[in-house]
Amino acid sequence: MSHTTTVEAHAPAPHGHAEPNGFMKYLWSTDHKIISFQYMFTGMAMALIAGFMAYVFRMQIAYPGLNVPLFGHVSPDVYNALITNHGSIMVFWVAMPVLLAGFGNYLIPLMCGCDDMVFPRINRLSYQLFLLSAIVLLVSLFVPGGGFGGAWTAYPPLSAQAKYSLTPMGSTLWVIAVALEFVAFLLGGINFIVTAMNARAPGMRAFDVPLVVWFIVVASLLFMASVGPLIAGAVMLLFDQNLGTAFYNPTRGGDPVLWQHLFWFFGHPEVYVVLLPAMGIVAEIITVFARKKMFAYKTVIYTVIATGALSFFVWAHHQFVAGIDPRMANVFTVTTVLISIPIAEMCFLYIATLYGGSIRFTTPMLWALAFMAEFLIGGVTGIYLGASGADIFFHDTYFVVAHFHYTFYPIAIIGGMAGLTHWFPKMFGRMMSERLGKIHFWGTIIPFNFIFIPMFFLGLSGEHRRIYDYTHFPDLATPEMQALRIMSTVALVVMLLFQFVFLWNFIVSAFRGRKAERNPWKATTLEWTTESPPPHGNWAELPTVHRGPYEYATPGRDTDYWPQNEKA
Amino acid sequence: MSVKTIATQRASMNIPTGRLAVWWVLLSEIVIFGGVLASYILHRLGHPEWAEQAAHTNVWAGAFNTLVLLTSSLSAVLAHQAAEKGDGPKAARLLQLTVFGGLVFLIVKTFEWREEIIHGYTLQAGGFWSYYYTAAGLHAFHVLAGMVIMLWVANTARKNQELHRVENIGIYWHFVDIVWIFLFPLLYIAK
Amino acid sequence: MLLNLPRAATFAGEIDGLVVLVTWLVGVWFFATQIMFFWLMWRFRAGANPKSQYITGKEPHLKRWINIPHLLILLCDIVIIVAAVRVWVRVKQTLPPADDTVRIVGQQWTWAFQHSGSDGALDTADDVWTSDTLHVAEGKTYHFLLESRDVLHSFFVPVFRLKQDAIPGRTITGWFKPTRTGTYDILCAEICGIGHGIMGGRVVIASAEQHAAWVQQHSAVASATPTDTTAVASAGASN
Amino acid sequence: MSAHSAHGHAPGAHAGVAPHGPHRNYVKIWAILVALLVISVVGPMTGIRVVMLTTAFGIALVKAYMVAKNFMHLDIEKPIVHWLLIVGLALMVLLYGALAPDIQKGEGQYWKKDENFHKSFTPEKPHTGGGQAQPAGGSGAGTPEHGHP
Repeated sequence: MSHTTTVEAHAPAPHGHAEPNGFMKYLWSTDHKIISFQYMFTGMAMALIAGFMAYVFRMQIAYPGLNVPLFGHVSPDVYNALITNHGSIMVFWVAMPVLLAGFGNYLIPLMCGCDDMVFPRINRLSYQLFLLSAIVLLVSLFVPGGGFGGAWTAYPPLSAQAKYSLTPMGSTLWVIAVALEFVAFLLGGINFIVTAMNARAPGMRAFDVPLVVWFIVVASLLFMASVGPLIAGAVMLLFDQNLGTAFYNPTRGGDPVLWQHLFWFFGHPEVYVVLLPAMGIVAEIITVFARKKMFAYKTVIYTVIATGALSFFVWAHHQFVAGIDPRMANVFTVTTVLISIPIAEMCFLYIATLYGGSIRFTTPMLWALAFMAEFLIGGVTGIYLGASGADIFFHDTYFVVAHFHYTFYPIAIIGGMAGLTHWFPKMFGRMMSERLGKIHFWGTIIPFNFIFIPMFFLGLSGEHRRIYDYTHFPDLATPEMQALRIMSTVALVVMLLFQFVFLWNFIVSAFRGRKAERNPWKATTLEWTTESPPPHGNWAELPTVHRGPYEYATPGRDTDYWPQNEKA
Repeated sequence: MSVKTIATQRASMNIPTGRLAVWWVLLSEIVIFGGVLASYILHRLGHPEWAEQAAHTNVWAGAFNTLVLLTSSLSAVLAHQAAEKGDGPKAARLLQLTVFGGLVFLIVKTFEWREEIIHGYTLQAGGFWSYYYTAAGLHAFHVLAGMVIMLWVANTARKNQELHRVENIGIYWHFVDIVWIFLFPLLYIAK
Repeated sequence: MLLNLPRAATFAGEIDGLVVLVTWLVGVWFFATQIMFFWLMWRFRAGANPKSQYITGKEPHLKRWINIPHLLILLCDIVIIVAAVRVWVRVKQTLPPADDTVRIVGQQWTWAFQHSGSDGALDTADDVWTSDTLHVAEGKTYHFLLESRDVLHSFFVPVFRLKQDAIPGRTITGWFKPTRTGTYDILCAEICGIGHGIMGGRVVIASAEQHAAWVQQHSAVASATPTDTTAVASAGASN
Repeated sequence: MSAHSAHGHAPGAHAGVAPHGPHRNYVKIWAILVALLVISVVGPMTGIRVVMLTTAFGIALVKAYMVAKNFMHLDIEKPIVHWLLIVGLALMVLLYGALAPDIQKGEGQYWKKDENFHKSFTPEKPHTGGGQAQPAGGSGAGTPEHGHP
């Protein structure tokens, strides 16, 4: 206690002069808020690219052989490169930067009441590595031989040997990009965890920390603990590709299945790495706009930890029919189906939080509620795939595609939108247009369901993934199935068009929107106690915390919210 | 930034921020090396015939390098001791000694590998050799990184600044040492 | 029956049954939760409930609403696990005695099938190699030896509800027993390069007699020509 | 976990130099480590496999433990640190255990590995092989883009 106060006596002093000016301020800043914007804007740009890819290959599926407007003819290798990089980008270059790095960087210091991340320069380095990885990935699309087309899971031998993939440079650059991205997020993750653990405001105990911070910390922890083997595996894959080793080459003593295990040992926790930040964002928003204390705050945290722990024991459900020993599948079925227990508990607690609330349907709240409604669909359809017996049929059909889009879309897009619209006033000091916001919301949610519901039925009729033209398969080329494909493609185009409403709203509001006061939503957490946008260093005098994060409608007070830093 | 952020100087967990961060780094390192070694052990036990490839490794070079790393760990921990006493210059000298140890390690490795490659035991010479060069190479890369950081730490420590960094880089160095302690039997002794 | 997808193998019905079971168990919870969710949204909208209540979540009478459903979900999970494992064991962990055996070889980008021929044994002179078309008899139990020449493939027959990845360097044995005649798709469900989009085949399920006739005819041809795997190339004619 | 109990490592030049318990004789510890190293090198020379394995890996564990305890000062480190290291190691054990049935074993339930499988096939490059083996119009699927770079 003593040292913190003494230190914070000279709080504003360190900064101001420390920062470079002009454009360099944006490019070279160590300020966590700037870095968060860098991550978010890069993520959004990548999202647009991946969205365009989706448009191109969905058009090809719906109208095989058609010259896709704005793109042209889609040959099989181009199609493979598009689906591969759409997946990679959406997971590694959109969901992670926006949700984990973007909101993590922005919220952790502000919600923990400190002036910056604990290692600002490492933080900057992590973004720069991330940017480099993004560039490498984009370059890989234009090298001779074309972009990598072995799917985002990059199973060898296809990914390991150019004579099979026919994309020697593309696959190498893809692996390099992914590995770089991992290193960037390791640096970032260490920063998040240590900041939240060690740099909390005086008086802020572990259970005074807002849920979103808890969730981001757990997510970073999952990432750090699971990505290692895949980094090693990526190095081995690079050697297989370029140095003639045979780690994954069965003809010379290697084993292709090894990569699948290393990949999914990371790949499944990765789902929770991106899910948890979104869940945290939703928790913050629901409590604010329901004017409610989180229902059983501590239980929520325990469920998160349980989910995180369990997520390390389920990875092989991605490999049920991949040639692993069938006896193992039974173990992983049990763990996989059981993970529904903490997740269901978490969803119930969120829903229970609405009970007795006074719900205001602002744009962020709409996104948050939509997250719950849509994610439930993704959650329950996961049971089909976790049940090994059913997965024999469902594995690698469009049922899987629909399922994980019902998890990843709510996570990356709906959760991201919820966060952006909620903290926009704090980030840019101005309010977004509610009207445009709601138009964008409905224009996104409704088409979203029309994109992916048909895919469940396509999957149920046996349609398999990653095929550029179903007319080659008599049983799959029926007019009914083609109609479903066209339906989801049309819905996709509509949804993409509605995103321009958001971009317009975002840009115009950022410059012309109504000025936002410090605490437009009347929220309790610390980030709302400083100006909007916060200055470098966040607070003139760093806050001290007196209570938990969700004191809404506390009995015996005239205001219905009680900021964490307000003296009793 | 010349002046540290306040966040960096807080210690809600009663562990100095830098040291806490190093421990998290080690967690991520454990799983990275764990991935390589697990894959290696799986294949090694699955392929008894690799033993005859492994027979060609140079135990003496490995043993000598183990000695070197153990010794450099000693100088690193002595540097930490000096830093605790607030004797920056001494800490710096000991750190430089540690860096020298790392240098010797890398030089020995270079000659060792040169010999093996000349005799045709290259990265592609067989499954064992692939893992041998990958695991040892990954480790050597960590040694190199540690040396660079350590020189930088020594430079500030010499001016009696940031003495806590001496301990932090020391912890990392000991970890690299421990990794080698396991690589030695795995790659050299087990035949 | 899943939508318009016929069942052509003994275990297809079991897998569909499992899917239906899961749908019931999961569907009930899904709709219950959604209805509750939307009802709360409507009931506690600011208009109807201007002042929110202070609820910590420790209140027993409220906590019950979480705990009881939670236990019930655990029960459903156990049911699902048991059902899933039962089907799995039946399809992947048991090998009923075979009437005939077929070798299935995946390669970029085609399926090659080695039928045992009239002597009912693999790797003999009269084996019939075909590419893209698998010929089987209704009502016979088949063992398949699944192999791959180059990259991962996945042998997927929707009407059998059967899927198994083919891994280079491994031979995976499985089984199926066709239950209705007809010609259906064989797919490759694991991306295997630029030709993945055209890699497929057809399974021809004939009545026992028709199949026997087909075998007779082609075994003769096969035993006439020297049998080694290069026959894959020529045997295309046998479609 | 509470900032109230946070005490002053942080500010000043000595930031983070926690008082590290009783003074240790590091040189002595180093000498023991070297002695152990010698044993682990001599052990294999007996040629007895059991002796070799125990000396090699048993001693590696002891050495690692000593370095961690005395040089990294794990013995007086906060419990959280022990936990995160244990978690990391436990995960690697889990990884090994779960992979062994597939990667280490040569065969399992109804599957077996055959490293020479490719020799049983016609020698030509697999993907062109796939191309040729594809008969014109088999399953109505042409084979476009073959050998297409």
